Amino acid sequence: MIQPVNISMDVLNLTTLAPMLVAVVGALFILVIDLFKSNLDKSLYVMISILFLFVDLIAVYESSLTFMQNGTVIGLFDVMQIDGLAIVSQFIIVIASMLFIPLAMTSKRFHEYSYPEYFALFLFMIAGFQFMVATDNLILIFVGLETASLSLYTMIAMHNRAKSFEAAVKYFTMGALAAGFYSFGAMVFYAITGSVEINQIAAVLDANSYKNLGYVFVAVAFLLASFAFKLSLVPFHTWAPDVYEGSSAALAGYMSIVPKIAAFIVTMRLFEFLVHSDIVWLKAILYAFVIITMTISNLWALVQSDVKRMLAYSSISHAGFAMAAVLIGTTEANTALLLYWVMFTFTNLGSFSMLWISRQKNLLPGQSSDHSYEKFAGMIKTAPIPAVIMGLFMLTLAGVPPFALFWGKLYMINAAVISGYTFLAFIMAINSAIAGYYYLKLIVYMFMKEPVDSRYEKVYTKNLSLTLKTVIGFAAVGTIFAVFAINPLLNLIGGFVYNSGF
Amino acid sequence: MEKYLYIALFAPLVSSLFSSLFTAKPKKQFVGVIASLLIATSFVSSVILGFYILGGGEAIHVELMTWINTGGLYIPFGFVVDEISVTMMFVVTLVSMLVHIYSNGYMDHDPSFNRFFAWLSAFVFSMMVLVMSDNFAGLFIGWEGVGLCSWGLIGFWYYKESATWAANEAFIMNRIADLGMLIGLFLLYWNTGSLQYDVVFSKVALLDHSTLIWIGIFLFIGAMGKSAQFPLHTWLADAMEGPTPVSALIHAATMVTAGVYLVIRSNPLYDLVPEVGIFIASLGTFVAFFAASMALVNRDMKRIIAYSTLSQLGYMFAAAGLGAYWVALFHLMAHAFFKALLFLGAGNVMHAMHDELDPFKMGALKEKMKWTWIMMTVASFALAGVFPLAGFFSKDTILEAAFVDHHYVIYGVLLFTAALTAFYSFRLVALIFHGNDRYSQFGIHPHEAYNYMLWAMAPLFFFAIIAGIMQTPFFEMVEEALNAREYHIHSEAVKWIMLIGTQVLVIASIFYAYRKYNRNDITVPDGTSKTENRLCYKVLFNQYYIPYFYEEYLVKPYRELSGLFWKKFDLRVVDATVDGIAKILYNTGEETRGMQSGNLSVMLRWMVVGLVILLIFAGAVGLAVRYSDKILSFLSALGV
Amino acid sequence: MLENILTILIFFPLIAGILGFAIDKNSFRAYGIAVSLVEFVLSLLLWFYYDPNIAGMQFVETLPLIPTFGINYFVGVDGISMFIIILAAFFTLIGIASLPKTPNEKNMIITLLFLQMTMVGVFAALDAIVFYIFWEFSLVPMIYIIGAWGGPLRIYASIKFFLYTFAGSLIMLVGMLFMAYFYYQTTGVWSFSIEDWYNLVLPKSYQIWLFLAFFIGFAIKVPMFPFHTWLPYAHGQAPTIGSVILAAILLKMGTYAFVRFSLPLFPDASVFFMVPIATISIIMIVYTAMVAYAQEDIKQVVAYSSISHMGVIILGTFALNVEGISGSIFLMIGHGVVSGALFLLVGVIYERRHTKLMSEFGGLAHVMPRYAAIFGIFLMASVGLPLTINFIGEFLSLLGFYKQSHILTLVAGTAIIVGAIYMLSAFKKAFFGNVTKEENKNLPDVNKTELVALIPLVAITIWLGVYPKPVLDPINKSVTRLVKFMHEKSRTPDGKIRIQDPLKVKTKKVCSDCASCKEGE
Amino acid sequence: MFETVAFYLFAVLVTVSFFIAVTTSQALYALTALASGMILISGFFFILDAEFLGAIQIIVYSGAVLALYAFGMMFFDTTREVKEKKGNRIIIASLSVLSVILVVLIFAAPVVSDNIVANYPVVEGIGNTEQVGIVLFTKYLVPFEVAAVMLLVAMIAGIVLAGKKMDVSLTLKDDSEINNEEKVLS
Amino acid sequence: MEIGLSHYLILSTILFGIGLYGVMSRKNLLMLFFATEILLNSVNIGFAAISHYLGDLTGQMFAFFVIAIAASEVAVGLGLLVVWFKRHNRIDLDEMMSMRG
Repeated sequence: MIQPVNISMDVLNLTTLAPMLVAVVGALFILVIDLFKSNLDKSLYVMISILFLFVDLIAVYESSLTFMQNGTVIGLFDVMQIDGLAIVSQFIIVIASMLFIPLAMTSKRFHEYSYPEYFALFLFMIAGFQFMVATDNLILIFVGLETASLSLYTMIAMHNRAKSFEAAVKYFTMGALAAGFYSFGAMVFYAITGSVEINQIAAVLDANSYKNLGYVFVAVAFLLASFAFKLSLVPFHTWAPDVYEGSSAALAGYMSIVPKIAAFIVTMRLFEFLVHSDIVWLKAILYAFVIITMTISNLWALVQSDVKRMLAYSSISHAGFAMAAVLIGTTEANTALLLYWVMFTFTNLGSFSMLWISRQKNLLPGQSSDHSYEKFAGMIKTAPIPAVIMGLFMLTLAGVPPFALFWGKLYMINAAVISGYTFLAFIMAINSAIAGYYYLKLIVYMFMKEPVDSRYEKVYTKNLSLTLKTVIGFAAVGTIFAVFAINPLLNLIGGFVYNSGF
Repeated sequence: MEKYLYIALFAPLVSSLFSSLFTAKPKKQFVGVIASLLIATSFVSSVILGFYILGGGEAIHVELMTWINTGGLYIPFGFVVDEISVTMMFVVTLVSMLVHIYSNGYMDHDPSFNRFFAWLSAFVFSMMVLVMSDNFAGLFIGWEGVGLCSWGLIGFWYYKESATWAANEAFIMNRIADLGMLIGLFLLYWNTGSLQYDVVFSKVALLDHSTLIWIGIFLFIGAMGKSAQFPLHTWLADAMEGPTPVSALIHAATMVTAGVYLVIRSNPLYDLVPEVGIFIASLGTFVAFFAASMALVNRDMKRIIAYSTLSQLGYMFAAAGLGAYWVALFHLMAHAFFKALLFLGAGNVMHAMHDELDPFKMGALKEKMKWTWIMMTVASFALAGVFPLAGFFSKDTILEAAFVDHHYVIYGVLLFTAALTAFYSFRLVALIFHGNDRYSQFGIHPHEAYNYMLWAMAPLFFFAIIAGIMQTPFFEMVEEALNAREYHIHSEAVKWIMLIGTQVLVIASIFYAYRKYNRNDITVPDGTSKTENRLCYKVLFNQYYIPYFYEEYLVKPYRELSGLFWKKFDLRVVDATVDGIAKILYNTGEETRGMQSGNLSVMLRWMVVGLVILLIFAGAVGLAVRYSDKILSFLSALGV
Repeated sequence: MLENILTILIFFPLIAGILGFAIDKNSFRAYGIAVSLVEFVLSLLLWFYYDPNIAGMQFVETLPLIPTFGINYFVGVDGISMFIIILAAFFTLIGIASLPKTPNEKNMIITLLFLQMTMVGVFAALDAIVFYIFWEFSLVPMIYIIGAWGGPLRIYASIKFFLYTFAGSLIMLVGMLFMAYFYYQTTGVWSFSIEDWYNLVLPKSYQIWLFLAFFIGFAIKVPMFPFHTWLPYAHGQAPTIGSVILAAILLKMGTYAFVRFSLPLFPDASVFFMVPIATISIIMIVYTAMVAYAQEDIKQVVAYSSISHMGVIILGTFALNVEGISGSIFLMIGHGVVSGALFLLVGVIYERRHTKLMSEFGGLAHVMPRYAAIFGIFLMASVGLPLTINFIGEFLSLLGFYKQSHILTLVAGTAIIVGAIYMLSAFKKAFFGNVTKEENKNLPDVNKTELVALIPLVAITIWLGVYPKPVLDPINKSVTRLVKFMHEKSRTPDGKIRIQDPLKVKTKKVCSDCASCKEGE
Repeated sequence: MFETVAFYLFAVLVTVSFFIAVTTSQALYALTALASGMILISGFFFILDAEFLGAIQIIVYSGAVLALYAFGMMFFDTTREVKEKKGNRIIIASLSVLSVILVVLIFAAPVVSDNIVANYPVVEGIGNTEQVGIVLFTKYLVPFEVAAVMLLVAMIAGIVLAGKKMDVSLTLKDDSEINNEEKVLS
Repeated sequence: MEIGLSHYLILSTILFGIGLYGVMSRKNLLMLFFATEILLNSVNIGFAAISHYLGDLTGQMFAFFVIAIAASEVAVGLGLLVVWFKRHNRIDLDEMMSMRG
């Protein structure tokens, strides 16, 4: 007979759901407002989103306090798992979102911002990512991932021009394939462990001492393929440049940060025990992934003629760089990954915002893409301050100290060094050097060349508004003074990561 | 007495700095006068010091300040006035003073009159530092300083290609030797812990013999450069591109003798290594003959005198090498007088002949330039070593020394060279002053030099005649410092035979020279005469083809190799490698970017390919699991 | 104030530069001169209050930056670094003061001020990461100077410069991280302080690898053969001021780093690599001197001569004794002054004729006598004439290395010959002979602005050549400490022999050949 | 025995219909084949005692998904032939076959089922639907709700993307143009 | 012969392979989406089978969510196709090559 379900609310730990719920409620709230009064200005929605995200942030903060007291909180039938990784990554997700949403407040009007639904989708997406990182249940991960992805596809397409449709379709189709991979991988794990929870999978595999090695291989291969798609590791990266180019710069920047950190968290959860299980195959595979991704995407970035595509390839390379942390798998490495990503958030926020403010509606004469290098030629002469700021972000991306990303790189390489991955550290260093070229190329165009066409000089700040200025200023300050934030961040992240057992 | 030391040392510096203030200005007569006065001050001080030392005074030793002090190395600006340095000071300041005075006239019409005095005084200062320093490093300062001034003065007429070329050649050749000298200094320092003469010489006896030999050789290499010994001799003849007073001062009387001075100064060292001494003496003898032979046929008045200088330097080295340091020093002094006189006389002739140097184009100048003729003739007699002029005393002693020490080959060669010396000296005198006048066909109207120029030459004339009587007091003075001894040939008869034989030989040479060149049918050689086409003549005239050899086999290859290194190696190999790496990276990107075809199907296929690769790898590993140990060890080598 | 003087020295130009954005561009030069003058005076204060009797670090400041990871803002100077800092301040001052008319003058001066910050920072940093920050950041203003104001190939040159040095220093960074990790393993504490690292004694095999990692970074910066090819481009394309700073200060970063890092951290590896590095130095000296001889562009001659001189500096550094290292440090200063001055001089003529090809000149001594005289002075300093600043450094470097290898020193000593060859021939081509080109007939001689820059340099060249004591003494003191320290730290027998205790050497030398001492060895 | 026969029957049928679905060039055939394959798959679910899933499969796929596709086909006018290049068939086929073979090789080995604890065991005597319901609303409550959000997102996406407002792109228009139009509208 | 879990898994794999083939070969976007449905369905069979053989309901849960996800994807995918089709009047993916390199 069916027993009545009788569970006390305390055990459920409903607070674990709070942050995501806030986001969902915010999205619904926006939809409801639209029901009552349409044609409201985008600024309203932006601010509402930020407000809800702020509440979301507070909720995350609350859960972080709980974590600091009680350790990992498990809620809602063990589905929600709020550990340090979840908290840190939620911080990153929410804060990054708060910083990226205001980019909607351009002085020019773009199609997607005329929809309140856009902001609703944005919040749904955030909720999806938050679910992804706050659980170790493969089902919830899958559902959260799809929620976020579907929102993202739609938002890309809402930019409403041929390239953005193309981008959305490509992303969508490949995402569907990746979803297939994911589910197949999950199925195989389920077959050998009878569970879809990562902890359980690990426990069972351990207890069986990996007897079903072939099955594990298949499962890992499929899951890795699907996450490699999300993380844009070569050769699963092919969507990234096209999608970045097709979507608005604001969204492209967002895509380079938030979905990836969510995917990284899941990857870390999934591979942490596998990496430590002495499966040589997995290590070798990850090693190859990391090195190939870092290197070859760098080489592709070298030959780009469009800044946004270049940044897309550079993001791929950075993802490869961060992926090294998963390979290394130590606490230091995981901490380094998160630190790297925090730094990367600020830097990419800045650089994509700079692209965003220079976005023009129609292509300039003689240009084949939105942000070709030539467009920036001689920028120092016509728009010195934006040029300096853009240069700053490029230097940061290249890892020139003392700017933000340098510290990320430092810790990442250090993590490799202390775990004995000398060769990897060496490759990382070499790749950073190669990467210097294409970032420098933009600086060269901006600072050392003469403007090609006097018409260009107006475009650099065409899209600028006070809000965007603020965001860019925030990013710039963040990158310049990152050095002072490293120590607290390091302690914080390190503590969270260590106490979650990673 | 110290103040005289400082005056002697720094008066030339003041003179140089003062003159250099006016370098960019047109000629100022007072510059020359003041410079000459300051050098005269220096001379007077030197004389005072000389008398002090001559009177048995203690050597004066001062330390001005620290120069370099690091690690175990301590080098002060220290100066010493002892028997050796005071001799040199006397010679240097005397000749310099006279040359300064003389130059007032000689450089009369030169637009760079002021600059000339700046350089010239700077040279005197450097020379004084060289001879007065109490350590090897200070000597090296002066050493390089005189090199610099020599560069500036040879290339004084910098618009002349040949002059600047000669200047650079002199500088670079000297540098080659300086390297040897530096190595010598390093050896001294690391073996004795100091570069001070007194410390070094007190410790040389403790060093092992091979080290000493090396030190001796390297120091002598330094001396070879400055004193233009074979094979570094070519610069001296080319240095005659400079103004003639410069040749008189630097390339006859002072700088070129610095090498001899070094050997004399290092006598405690060379005493310990007689092997090196023999080598020095042999080389000196060789150079004496070698240079004299080239002087026989040369057709450039100044070059002839330069070769004679070279030859006489050979004599000095021969003496120094044989341990007869005091003889070498004495010859150095005597040589300075008559050779400077000879050069200044040549300067007069050049002035008169509008810088014509070929003696074949002169002739019969004795009527027009009586005093010059007299002085040059006397100087030539002195050079030839005719009794009772200066050269007789100094040169003859060298011969005696060689004979007494049983170095008969050296003796023989030197004796023969003495005859050659007499011949080329009077070949020159005869061609210039005697015979028919051949200059008028070139439209030249010679005249005697200014009186004060002649007066400036007078003291040299005087010393060239009477220097012989200074031999005994000089000997007494340096007896202790240089461990000097008289050379006495055992048998009185042998002694007289030698003396008279030498004189006869010399005078015979002189007569031969006169007979051959004091003729009225002498014409300007045009390369057609039989003599000129003789192989022997050609070899000598082309200086044994040594400059040609240097140009063809050293300079040219160096230039070509440099070009090769730059164009072929640096740009094509080293730089191209770096660029090549960058290019390979870039091209790899360019080649493989086709992977991003933009076609969705292809993108999806890439994803599947990735998956299949993962699976294949999985399969491969699954098979290889049993070899996991080996794989593990391989990967751990990679740092996994 | 005095306690924080280094911090002020480092960040004053930065702040001044940032404030400078607000200043009108027509009045900017005065501002630049004022700022750099203040900086220079401050650096002189540093010297004034420097206690020459203390060999160790002075004016030390510490501020935790990332204490968890042992990264601190930790600065200080000793005799080795102080004078290069002063030189940096000095060259910035005269660089700005003698700046010819430049487009975007304001940007240029601000960039120079930024550059100055990094230069001072590199030489003052005692924390590896802080050092690295300044080291890397110095590239940024430099590429801007080259790339924005340079010649036709400026972009190629600046990219090459940046990437080359960037790649090298990243490998160096890996080395630093390893070093810190070893320190952590030994002590359980993270630290990037160089002074802490000094206390770490590593096995020779570790030392060798770490030495190589550091070496790549330093060697490219120096630049050592065969990593030198960026330099001719950078110099050839850079504007005068860029070349001056590059040659005078930036190149010294590499050689300084050898003294600061490689020698004391890896004494055994230094001994191990002494001969190979000396060989490279010799190649640098002779080979680049020959390449310099083949140049047609007078600036390239000076550029290649820089490489050649850097060879001597490296050689002196790896003499591993007080004489050699002091000499190499003194030569850093000397070469800074002289090559900086030579580049300034080349700039003077470039301003007038907009060409640097020697074939375009000839007979300049006629039309520009003062210019020729000053050029001649620096020429002679460059070939290492005694009583000029370069001689002391070169002499001591070679002297020092002679202790280690006689043959190599003999070959390296050809520096004084080959140096004279290319320098004199260049001088001859440009200055001697008759004026053949019509354009050259009426060239104005050096003007007051240029003299303002050149006269002090002449003064320094001769002053320090005649009386190096004020500079050499502190250097000597610090170097003695360094060598003594290396001697104590070295673990291999070879190291003990090669690196002799500087305090004992003196006594031993007196009786170096008597039997009793030989038995003792 | 029945199970075996049914398995093979369904397996063959599903494979064939899916194969047709991916190879035929006629969209209508493909859709029909897909639909039949979907429905046949539910047969497996019934065999495997997952009646609830079987029902959902039929309802969702043939009811919703295929209806949507059918609508799409009409909208997109798929009677028009899309040229399908045949060039790379071999690569594609070999890639898929290779992946299948690799996985199948591994799957041929039986699963070792040690240490597996059924977290939500199938209880005898209770209908599959009830069981599923219990698990779904306890353990999988959160995913369920998130799935609801996901469907909402999909709905919004569908509405927004297919909506009329997308026909005119503000992104491509100049701001002045947009403002003018708005004035006209108001 | 007893039908074991392996049979189902192999069937699932084969169907997955068919799906992969479709995904890679289809140029008509609509038909490409069919293939993605096949991928997900093949996995569902596997889940149901495992669930059956383990006697555990989780597999069915997973399959349930997969179905939900498939349905959502269809909605979004069709929406994207609609906007694309409105602009270009065709849904051939070879037309979609404006971004490359």
